[in-house]
Amino acid sequence: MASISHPLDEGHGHSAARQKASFWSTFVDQWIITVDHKHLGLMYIIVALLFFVAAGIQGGLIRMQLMYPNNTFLSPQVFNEMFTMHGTTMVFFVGMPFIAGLANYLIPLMIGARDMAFPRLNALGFWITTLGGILLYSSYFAWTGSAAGTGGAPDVGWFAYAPLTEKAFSPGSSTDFWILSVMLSSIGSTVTAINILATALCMRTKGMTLSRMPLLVWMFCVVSFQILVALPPLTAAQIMLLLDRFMGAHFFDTNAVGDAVLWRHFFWLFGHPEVYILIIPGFACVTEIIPVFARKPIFGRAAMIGASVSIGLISLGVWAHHMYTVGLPSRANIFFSVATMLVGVPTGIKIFNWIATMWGGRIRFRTPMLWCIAFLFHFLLAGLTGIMLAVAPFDWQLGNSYFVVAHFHYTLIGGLLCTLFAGVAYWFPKATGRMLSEKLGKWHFWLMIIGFHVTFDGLHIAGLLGMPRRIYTYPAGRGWEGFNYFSTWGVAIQAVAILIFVWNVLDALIQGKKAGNDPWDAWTLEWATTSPPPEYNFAVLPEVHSSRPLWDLKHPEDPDWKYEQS
Amino acid sequence: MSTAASLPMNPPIDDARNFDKGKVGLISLILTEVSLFSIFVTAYIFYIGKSASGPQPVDVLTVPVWATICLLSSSLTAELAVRAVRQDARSRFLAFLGATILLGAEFMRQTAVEWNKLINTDHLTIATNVFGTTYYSLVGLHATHVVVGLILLLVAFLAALSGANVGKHEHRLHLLSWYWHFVDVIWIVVFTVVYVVGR
Amino acid sequence: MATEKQNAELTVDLPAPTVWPMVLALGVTLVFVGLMTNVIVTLAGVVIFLLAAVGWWRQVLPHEHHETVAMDGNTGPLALPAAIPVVHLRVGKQSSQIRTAPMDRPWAAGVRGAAVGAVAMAGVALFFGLVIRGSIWYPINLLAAAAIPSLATASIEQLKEFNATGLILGTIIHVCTSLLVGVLYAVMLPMFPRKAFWWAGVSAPILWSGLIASTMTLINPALSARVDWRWFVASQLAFGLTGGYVIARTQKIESRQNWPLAVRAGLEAPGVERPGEGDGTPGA
Amino acid sequence: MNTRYRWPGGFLLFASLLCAQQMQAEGMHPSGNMFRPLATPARLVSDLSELTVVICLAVFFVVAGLLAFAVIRFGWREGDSKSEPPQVYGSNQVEIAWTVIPILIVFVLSMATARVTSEVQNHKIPKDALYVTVIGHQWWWEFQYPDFKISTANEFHVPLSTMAQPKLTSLTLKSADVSHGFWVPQLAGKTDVIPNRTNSMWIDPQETGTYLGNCSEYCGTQHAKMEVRVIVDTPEQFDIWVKQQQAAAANSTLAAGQTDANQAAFLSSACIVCHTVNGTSAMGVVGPDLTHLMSRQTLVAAEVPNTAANLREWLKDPQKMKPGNKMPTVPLTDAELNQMVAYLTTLK
Ligand code: HEA
Ligand code: HEA
Ligand code: HEC
Ligand code: CUA
Ligand SMILES: [Cu+2]
Repeated sequence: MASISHPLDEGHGHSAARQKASFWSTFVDQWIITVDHKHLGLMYIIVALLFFVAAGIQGGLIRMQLMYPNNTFLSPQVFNEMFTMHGTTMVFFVGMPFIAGLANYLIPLMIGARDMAFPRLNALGFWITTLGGILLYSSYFAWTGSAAGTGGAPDVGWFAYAPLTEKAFSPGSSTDFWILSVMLSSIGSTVTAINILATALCMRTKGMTLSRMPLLVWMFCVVSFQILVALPPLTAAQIMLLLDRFMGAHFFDTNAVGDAVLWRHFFWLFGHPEVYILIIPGFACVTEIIPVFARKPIFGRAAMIGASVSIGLISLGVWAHHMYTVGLPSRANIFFSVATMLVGVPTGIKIFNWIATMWGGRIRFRTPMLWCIAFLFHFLLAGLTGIMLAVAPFDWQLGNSYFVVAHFHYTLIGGLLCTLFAGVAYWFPKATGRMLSEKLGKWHFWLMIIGFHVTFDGLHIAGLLGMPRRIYTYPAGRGWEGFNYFSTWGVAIQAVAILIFVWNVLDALIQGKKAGNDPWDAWTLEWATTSPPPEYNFAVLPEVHSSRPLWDLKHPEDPDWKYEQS
Repeated sequence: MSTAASLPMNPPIDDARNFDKGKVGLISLILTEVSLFSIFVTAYIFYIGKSASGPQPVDVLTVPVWATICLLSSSLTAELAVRAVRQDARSRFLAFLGATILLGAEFMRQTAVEWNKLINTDHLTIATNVFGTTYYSLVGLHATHVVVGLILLLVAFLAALSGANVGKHEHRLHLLSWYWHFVDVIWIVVFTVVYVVGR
Repeated sequence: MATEKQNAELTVDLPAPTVWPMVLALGVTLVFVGLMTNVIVTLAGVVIFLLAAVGWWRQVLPHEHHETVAMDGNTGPLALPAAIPVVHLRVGKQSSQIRTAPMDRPWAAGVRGAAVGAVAMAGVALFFGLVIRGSIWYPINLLAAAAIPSLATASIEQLKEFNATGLILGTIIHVCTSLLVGVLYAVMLPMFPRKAFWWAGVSAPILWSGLIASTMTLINPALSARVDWRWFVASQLAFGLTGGYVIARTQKIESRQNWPLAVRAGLEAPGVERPGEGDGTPGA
Repeated sequence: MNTRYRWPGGFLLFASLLCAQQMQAEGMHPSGNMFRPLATPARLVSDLSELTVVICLAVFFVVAGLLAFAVIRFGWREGDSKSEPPQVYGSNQVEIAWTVIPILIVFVLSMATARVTSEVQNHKIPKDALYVTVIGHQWWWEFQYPDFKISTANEFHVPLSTMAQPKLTSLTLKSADVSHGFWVPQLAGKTDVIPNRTNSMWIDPQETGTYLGNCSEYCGTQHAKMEVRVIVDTPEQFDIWVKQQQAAAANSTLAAGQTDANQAAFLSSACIVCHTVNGTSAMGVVGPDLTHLMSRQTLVAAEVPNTAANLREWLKDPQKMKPGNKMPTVPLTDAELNQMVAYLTTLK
């Protein structure tokens, strides 16, 4: 659209009027050097999806190796690289960019702003995250030495416990790739978090007080707070590890007096809040979608905000539930057990509020809503297996077993992925102006759900039968074979589902039904502009009087602001 | 400017009780930095007294009184500089800003002298023992922040010298001074942990 | 919604596309790559970083760089789906003759009821301890055994002795559960259609005694092995009857019994009218 | 949209089936099934776990039931598009209720957790307990009995504990390199084995037999093949085993002048740098103690049964059997290989 303005141009930054630009320069303007929050948001999501396919294929390969006992499809070294890359990618280069993308795309639209508070910083965040991902994958092409673990992809697991990551046990550069690429992703996330907070707190349109701000934006504020507080422990620990590896420092060097448990504290001080950083955006999507399809406002709005904030706060103090087996004193184990179980309380409030929102409504079972219902069901189960893990003695048996693997895939696929698909299905018409096909959407939904259950349900039991995680192979005769065999087939079903999703998206882009401005008859501001929205979002910045501005507009006789205490 | 009818990106919004985005941004940044420092401080405290061999803090550290005075007073001069901008007193502003930079630079010089002594006289490097490891990383992390602050202050100073209208950038300078105060407060923590508790 | 003047020829200032953030990111990445390969790469990274920093700097200072975009002219009201009528809950009307204050402070009532119930329950338990087992500490220690392993494996004689941790923990457990149940009573009792007092005093304690009895071997093996269930149920009934009575009275719950559920449950919805609030304003 | 959706019902059925299976899952004996405990710590954990599972299942059925009901009862019907349902914003009373109930549940679970946690962790170790030091290596286990001055690898023996003759075994956990995890599900929960740190745990096995376990903390390439076997003996058998382990290695006491060609071949090879055979010049500590190699059921951290053929294959190319492990391939001719195997198989 506009030509790139040279920074040395005089005229204080107003580029000349628009000229007719070539395809390429338009493309570069819009998809490479853009600072438009909508384009950056979509770019984030596209990158996340690409990495998702990569990490998903890794997940599939992991499952293929574990399909049979004593399988030799992957060598131990390659298998270890596989789950490390899978976990790292899924968390840092799928989850984080996806939620950054959603935040970028939706927040300005929902609060009636023209862009994020710091548009250029936004671009920086995107590029630094993306380059981090590329750096991580370039490790595959790094020099591989003869001894195990000297080059190639990192093989230390996504939580990279010291001292396995020290030079003594992990020579070469594979671990450095892990440290540095994750660090880049952290910088990107921090930048995004600052931007989200500044946008939500400073760019709201007229009349949008904090108490009227959409719950999605509220939850992203909680997430941003968590990112700001919880990412630095990881970054700090990684800096220390780098100093150990490059300059001979001794932070985690157990050959000197370094302490292996210190790394675990620092990592989980980050790692636990991280899982809520991943799921709260999921909660946010669900909180926006369920009311629209149940045709009722969210039940207990204030409680929702309170629950999100308290999850954000409590989750900073429960990290040691990943460390019940390191030999902490019993007092510490009990404290962390209780604190961890307490997180169930605000989470429960949310689950109940969502169900209550559906209660008495007229639920329209379109794909976004189906994903939300599936999410509720899965997250309930995932949360309850979480409670089991939170009971310290139970965790002495379950920890680092396939039960944990099943728990967290329930939270991450049943929870996060379902909500992200819900979000994509819901906002796709807004972002592209086209509807996704309901038929393909339902195929995608059902295959994904079935595949997911086939893959992960049995793994709970394998875990209860003593199967440790992160093993590249296992002997026959311990009762694990069947569960592993079926689990692998589940991936194939999931893969088909994902392919259908991709097909659905491409098909909709090419020949999808026109969406119109407000296809779901929804209530938040993003539906009060065209689909896709213009560069400037709103020609006239809207003024709001309640938390459902479009409801007020559609029901002048019965507006929300009459019932809301402000 | 050129198009009078053009709408600003962020029109002034009256009633939504919006905050200032510069302040929100900076406070967020400070929040995340505090978190970062607290981890290094934790590591320092954790390893106090755990070095089996090599120089110990009591033997080699001397309390950096002068450096501390310099850095703390530079906060005062930074504050005075910002006030000068508000009162549109340009030369006073330049003087105080210059003083801030000089005091900060003196702090860095003191640090350099100390490190030089530690490395060359006491043979304490980051690899010597966990004291060296935690000492250099914590003090070094703080020093990095001082350097970044100094660069920003210097840029402001040069811009002002070359005739930029400082009054227009009052807000930015104000934020910069906040950052500088933050670096100062962190020094108080580092000082307490390294030279008081840890010695 | 439209508050700004509508003008088809309006333009808007948006931040211009810029390459510098991307270049800056590249610089940082190269610095990192250099750590693993060669200092030259790091140096290149630093140079790129500095270039980008300066470029970026000049773009925002002294003025932010904008491009001016014309609006499509379509600034009028948007086409939105036509609204359909809303069904209202219609419950306030039938019961509007009742004029009592709505329940606004369930906490206070719950705490008061809990206090009374807790004392009554403790009374029964202590009576049992003193008269039947011959030691006032016995029931306290049994309760505390839920959380203290040494008490869980103690002999009857040991259980009769004074135990400081036992006393503290037993008290905490007793007070906490009483408070929680009291608050629960205060919010739930109004929701029962009638005879709230009967529910609170008799049914609920019997219900939870049953629940506890079935899991007690797991929750508190010591208590389960040593408890006299008749006395246990009696103490629970003491809690329910006294606590429930206090709460029911405080809240005038009895008098609300013929209101519709939506009102009793305190639903906030247009159409649900709080008795006593007049007719104009819907529920708050 | 023709009918209403009934799929949550299906899910529920599926979930309950799963849970039933989970409660009954019948492993082999000895199995890794944590719900078949055969020692006190494992039993305490298993009881608490049952309570937890029961509570969670109850919560699950209630909440999933509510969800299913909402979905089925309030699903879209013909004619619903003509009006919007009543708009309900919330209810303090109901919300307080569903905040308090979970708090109560958490409270109950917390008490039980507190009791079991301290019961297991703060257990008093009696004076007559047997002490075993467990040392994790990349990718094998070393077991030392300080009282008997014996050392063995990957399998270790402990005495049975009965009501009549309680005998507790206390394990001291240390690591020689990175973090590992010691986990034998039927005896006790896992405890990490961490360098620069000493952890401990205790067991009192109540049935004789062989118990399987795995390293439970990722420790590098061969983490998968770092299995452990605990062999529970009657006190009598245990004493016999100890005596046998304390004896010097076979052939180590040959009179001067006598030679054993096989032994000589072994002692002149690189093996002695890493391995110990008591009474000989082989005193390496990098690899497992081989003094009584043949008394073990398996080789190389339970990778293969302990047979001469497997031993030969192992020596021929350790990297083939267990890629990445820390024993290098020592180049040996076929004849030398035979001599090695011949010697090692005498180490009863
Ligand atoms: C999105 C991610 C996500 C989420 C949301 C959660 C949520 C929870 N997780 Fe999970 N967890 C992970 C991702 C997640 N987890 C990952 C990735 C790991 C493994 C990391 C690794 O080792 O690689 C892990 C590991 C993990 C462990 C460590 C296991 C181990 O390694 O030994 C524990 C232990 O306590 C735990 C507990 C919990 C709990 C209690 C919750 C709670 O938040 C759940 C709360 C929800 C509910 C309880 C359900 C709804 C509530 C009600 C209906 C109310 C009534 C219920 C009660 C009162 C019980 N998780
Ligand atoms: C968002 C997070 C996320 C997601 C979505 C997933 C998705 C999947 N994961 Fe996950 N996983 C983690 C996060 C996640 N994982 C983490 C953090 C770990 C811990 C790592 C560690 O221990 O360090 C882990 C570990 C882990 C393990 C344990 C490894 C071990 O301990 O040894 C396994 C094993 O089954 C597994 C499997 C899978 C599978 C089958 C999927 C599937 O759902 C994937 C489905 C997607 C696709 C299949 C891709 C799309 C399909 C196509 C493009 C078609 C073509 C593809 C094929 C033909 C294969 N993962
Ligand atoms: C560099 C050190 C090293 C050398 C040299 C070495 N080994 Fe080993 N050995 C090991 C290690 C380490 C293991 C454990 C491997 C594992 O289980 O991961 C081992 C395991 C074994 C085992 C299996 C022990 C058991 O309890 O299962 C045997 C037998 C063995 N070595 C024999 C030999 C012989 C014979 C030689 C000489 C030809 C030899 N080793 C040379 C280090 C060495
Ligand atoms: Cu040792 Cu895993
Ligand atoms: Cu966690």
